[in-house]
Amino acid sequence: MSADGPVDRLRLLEAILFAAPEPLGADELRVRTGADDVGRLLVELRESYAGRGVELVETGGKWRFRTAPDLVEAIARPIDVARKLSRAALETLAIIAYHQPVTRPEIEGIRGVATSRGTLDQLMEIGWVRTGKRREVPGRPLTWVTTEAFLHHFGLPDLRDLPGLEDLRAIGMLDARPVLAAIPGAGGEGESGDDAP
Amino acid sequence: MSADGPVDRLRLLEAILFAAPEPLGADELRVRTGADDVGRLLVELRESYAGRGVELVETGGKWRFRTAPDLVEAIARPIDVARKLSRAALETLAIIAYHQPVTRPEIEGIRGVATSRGTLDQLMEIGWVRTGKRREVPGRPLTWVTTEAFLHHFGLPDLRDLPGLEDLRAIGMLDARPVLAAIPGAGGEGESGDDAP
Amino acid sequence: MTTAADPFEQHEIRHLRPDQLVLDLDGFEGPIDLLLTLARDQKVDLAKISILELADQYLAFVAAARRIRLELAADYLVMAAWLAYLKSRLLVPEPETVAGDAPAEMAQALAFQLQRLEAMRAAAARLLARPRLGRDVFARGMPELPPSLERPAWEATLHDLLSAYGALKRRREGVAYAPPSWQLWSVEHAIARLRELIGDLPAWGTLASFLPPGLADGLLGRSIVASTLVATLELAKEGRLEIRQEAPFQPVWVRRRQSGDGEGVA
Repeated sequence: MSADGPVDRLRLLEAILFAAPEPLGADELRVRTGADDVGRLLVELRESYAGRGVELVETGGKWRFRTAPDLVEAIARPIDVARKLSRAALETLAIIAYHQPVTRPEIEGIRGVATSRGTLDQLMEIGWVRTGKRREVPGRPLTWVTTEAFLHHFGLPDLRDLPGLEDLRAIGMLDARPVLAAIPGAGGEGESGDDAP
Repeated sequence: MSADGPVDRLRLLEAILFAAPEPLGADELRVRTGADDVGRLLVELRESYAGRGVELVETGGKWRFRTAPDLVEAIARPIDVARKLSRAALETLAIIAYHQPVTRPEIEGIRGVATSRGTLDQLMEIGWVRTGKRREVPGRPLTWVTTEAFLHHFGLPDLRDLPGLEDLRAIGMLDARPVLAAIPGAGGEGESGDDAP
Repeated sequence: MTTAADPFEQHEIRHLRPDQLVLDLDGFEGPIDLLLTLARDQKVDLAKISILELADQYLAFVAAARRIRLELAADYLVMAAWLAYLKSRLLVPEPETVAGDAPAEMAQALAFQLQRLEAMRAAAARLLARPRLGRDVFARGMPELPPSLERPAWEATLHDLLSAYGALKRRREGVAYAPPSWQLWSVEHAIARLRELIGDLPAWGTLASFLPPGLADGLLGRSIVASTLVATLELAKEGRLEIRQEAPFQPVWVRRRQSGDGEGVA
């Protein structure tokens, strides 16, 4: 145990108040610092913070640090409010991730429904997708690709680290539902043939 | 709000860092204080706390206030993460820290024993290690690296500040290659097989 | 598996004396760990360790262990055999013709293995000796949450993304089970067939007589009937056929349109 001189007791007091999960009274501080003159030390500590960005205050007989009131508004900070992505957005994002570069008609072909402009806008605004090169076919449609931020958010070092179809199958994410086997005459080849892109 | 002069920006920086529940990077601090010279302000703020009970430290590229280490005994509370860690887990942590990115077979080669399943899980759960890129060799084994939380916990500004790193490198101790394949338990097979956690 | 409070506690030497009754092998994580502990017993720089002496100690230890309890994990025995072999090669230099690694190289590799593990243990100990957050140093106990400017944080995990893609794939596989078109009798097909047939059929015939022989049951059969009916209507429109039906649900009669009615046929 160090902390004998008045300076050290002041440091100790400062550290205890800083780390405390709740405001502390003088009595408890006296016990924990071993300083009989804790009242004087508290005043000294408060003075040493005067005019700084942080101040030591006493409320209801208990002491705590807090940020200087005039700075409260200035330290306002953006708080992330969790929002869930719609299923349409998730699917569109997944298709872009797996099929990039991919055009919007291709995305719609894979999803089987029209993609609202808002979905891509939203993904772009979040910063997970961006437009890529134009496809060199008639009409030169824009393609869509994922961004660095996408990799970062989903914890992927690289696009190659995106789990492949084999991995998905292993996890059980490709388990097919029971098939509508009753359609008469629809037997034979379970051909899909609709691999869009 | 107010806060235009250098003193005010210093106060604002102090208040933001003091109030923050987690370490903050210079970029975020630059945005939130509006100070282009936030790096200089951080150094100035750190100096103004030198020798007090609370100090400003940079770990993993992020800044936070914390209590001075020499006061440990006076404010220590009985929380010890390491008490629950097995020797195997600690050794594995050190190997990942000093050899990263390192594959599981390499860890096993250095330790001379197979890694039990719980070891990496435990380190990952604590948040000190995570998977990195796959190694571009046959089998593409996953590699393991340490996290920012690891740096924060051990008070390391950067991975380069790992204790003794340069010395260990100089004497060739950071070579993760398997030694003679013939040595039993030395993991010379170079087989990955089940690198998935 | 050690779970001591200090995980880097040295193994007690008394556990290692071959003549000691207490042989705690459970304290070791494999033969390399045991070897390293024995090497420390030599009290020299690991770089100058005598591998011969180490081999002797290990073999003595294993011999003692086997005297007391016969169960010894296989890897300890493999290491014993390997060390015995290394020892014999070190003691009796053999001619160059012998295949395999040179004994000096093997000894050196083992020494490196031990040094490297020792270095990592020392590194771990130095890491643990640092002031650690939440144990030695403390962050702000009462972080203040400043007034917030709300910002949407899109909550989507890799799991969400993968399930969405998985669901999509499943849905598409479901779509694929719709009856493929080649199993239906297309109208084009029926028209082509009718065009061929009507030339041979000047008199009235029932629609059924135009259907292919061996009419299939089910969807295909029904599609043939429907397509052929549509085909007759189409050919009637073209002026090639006449259609007649006495009453609802009665047979449908068709015949080739009689010539001399003038209208050219496209």
